[in-house]
Amino acid sequence: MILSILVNEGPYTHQASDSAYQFAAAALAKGHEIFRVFFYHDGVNNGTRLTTPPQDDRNIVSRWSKLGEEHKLDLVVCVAAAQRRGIVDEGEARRNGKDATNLAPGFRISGLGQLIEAGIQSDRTVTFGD
Amino acid sequence: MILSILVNEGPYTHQASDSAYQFAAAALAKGHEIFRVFFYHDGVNNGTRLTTPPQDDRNIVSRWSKLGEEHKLDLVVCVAAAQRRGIVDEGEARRNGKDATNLAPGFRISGLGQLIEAGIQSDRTVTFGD
Amino acid sequence: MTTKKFMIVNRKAPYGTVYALESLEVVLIGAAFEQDVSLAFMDDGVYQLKKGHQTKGIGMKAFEKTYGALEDYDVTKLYVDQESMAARGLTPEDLCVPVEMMPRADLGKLMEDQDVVLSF
Amino acid sequence: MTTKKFMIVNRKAPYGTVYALESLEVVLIGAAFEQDVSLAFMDDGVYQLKKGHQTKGIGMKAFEKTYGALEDYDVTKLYVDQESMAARGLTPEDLCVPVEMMPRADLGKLMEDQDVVLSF
Amino acid sequence: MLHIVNKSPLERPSLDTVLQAGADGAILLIEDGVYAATRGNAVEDRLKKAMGTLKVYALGPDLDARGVADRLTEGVTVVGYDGFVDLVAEYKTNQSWL
Amino acid sequence: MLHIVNKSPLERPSLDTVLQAGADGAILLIEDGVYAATRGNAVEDRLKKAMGTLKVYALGPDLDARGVADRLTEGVTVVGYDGFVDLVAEYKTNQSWL
Repeated sequence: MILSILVNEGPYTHQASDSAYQFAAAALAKGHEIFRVFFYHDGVNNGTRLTTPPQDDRNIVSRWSKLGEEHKLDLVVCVAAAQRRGIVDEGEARRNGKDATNLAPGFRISGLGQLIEAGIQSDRTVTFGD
Repeated sequence: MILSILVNEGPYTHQASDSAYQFAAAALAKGHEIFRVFFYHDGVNNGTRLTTPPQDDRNIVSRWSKLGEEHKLDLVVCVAAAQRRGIVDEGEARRNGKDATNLAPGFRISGLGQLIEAGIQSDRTVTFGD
Repeated sequence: MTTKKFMIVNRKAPYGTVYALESLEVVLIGAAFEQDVSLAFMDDGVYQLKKGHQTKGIGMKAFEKTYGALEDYDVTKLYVDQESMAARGLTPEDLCVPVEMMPRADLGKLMEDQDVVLSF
Repeated sequence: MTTKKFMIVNRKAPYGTVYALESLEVVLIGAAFEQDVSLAFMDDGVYQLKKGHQTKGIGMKAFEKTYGALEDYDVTKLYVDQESMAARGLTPEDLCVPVEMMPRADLGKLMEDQDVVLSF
Repeated sequence: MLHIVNKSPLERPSLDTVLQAGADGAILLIEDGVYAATRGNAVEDRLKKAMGTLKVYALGPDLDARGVADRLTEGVTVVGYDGFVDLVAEYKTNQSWL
Repeated sequence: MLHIVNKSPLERPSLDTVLQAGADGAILLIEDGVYAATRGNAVEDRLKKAMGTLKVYALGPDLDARGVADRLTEGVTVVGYDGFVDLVAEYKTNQSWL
């Protein structure tokens, strides 16, 4: 079955991103396909490579990057939500005159249309948030 | 009277940072002194200079920076919370091997002791959060 | 393109959190993709439609008029939960746009009929 | 250094949000600054003290044992709201540390007596 | 003491907890908390009852933003951000019921 | 359809709203939502009553994390993340009551 996942909260503060990750990993282990993981609202904060969580804690961002790499997942950060919250790739930095980027490997920034498309192309869309 | 303010949520998602800002501005206008504004939990996300909110919307981060500059406010981002969420200055970048920084002008990163000290040194401490 | 039934369920008050505003952005994009988009308002979400938002004092942009503009995007299915309105002392006259009021149980049945439900 | 009465009020369940964990960090720092620190647990905050956290399945670190270690930092005032416990079917035997149960109204009076109340 | 409530009373238990815990002093309703101060809300009677011992304030800019300033429950005093500051100064202790 | 509830029933109205709106299908309790599936919780009776028409599942890892796995309300089925995936696949529509 083709699934998509919507993540509405950032890392650590709410369990949403943790639950979404565990769900994604379980779905992949069962042989389902994940069409897209879309990060919206504060969920865009899952896509920063600048986090340094405590050594004995999980690394939420790099865990997504790794899962994405292993399974060629499409990890999409909503551009409008990212602009409000300061998640930036090279193109965004250039367009908005920012002197640094922080997007993590394996993520890309794109429009909200990617969420609607995910809903259309997937058999199921599951939301995780607060 | 000497006041301190604790901000527990990031910009845009919750009204907490907006309310804290309006409260701070009103307190300063009344002649009160603000000893410190401490950003904890997702509140650390108020301290990124990489946001680009819509043109017709308020710029929460630069508004704090500006108020800080005008009134020499001590805007402190909690280091442990910042590490979990990817808010980085040059010292943090060096210590944690990060290739970029995103701390906004006028903010500094320091320990949670600064919150307790604020509670001790201030006549009142007011919390804004979710 | 395939047309699916998308329902955007709004259960949070406006301004206290950004969800109401950012969910409207989803609605508009869904309409641009020519999907069959409807909106449900339940619990504190019914407050989003309360007319007369004056946001100058809190320094935020009011988005009340976006609800009125939804019709221009062919988004006309706005369902409001009767029980939520009653618990808040609200009547349809208090709202900024015409909506269809329905009992909670009927709204539940309508959800069952959707392809994608996005809840904010 | 001046000693003030700090009360940390915990009203949220553990793991669903990070507040319980990050509020403990405030407690420990408050103790390091030799302040008069107490903790109150109300509403879903009482769940923080429910014993037997097994977090392996959700991939998070359990912090239950930190409550047990508070005594080592001379943090011994843990107040639990009776009404919140009752609504959740919990008794003191269900908790991981000894606490003082008190009626909500008494806890309210205790708050009045504080210098700084930090609520998470 | 000053109890600051920023949550809608039908969405979170914060206000009810305050009403049961707060002996005297004042409640300031801000953000989504201001809905508690509107006529016809399910908590209206509980709030009015509490007014015997607690003063109830609501933040005007938050009432205005939500379009409910004209539905204010009788007995509630509206303040601006400057009044918010005054209330914080007036009471030795304040607590935000997040 | 599948109703996913991640909020404590004493902290948010989500579960009660689902119980009133959900005609049939299933409820999956996750995150802080699992407290609804524990004996002695104030919603226990309402949840049991709903079991006549709705199947109730709770996510095991979330019960374990919170130390409440041994307090499970009778009639609730515990599933893991793989069972969560199966439930999503089983029901054509799902909704997260955030």
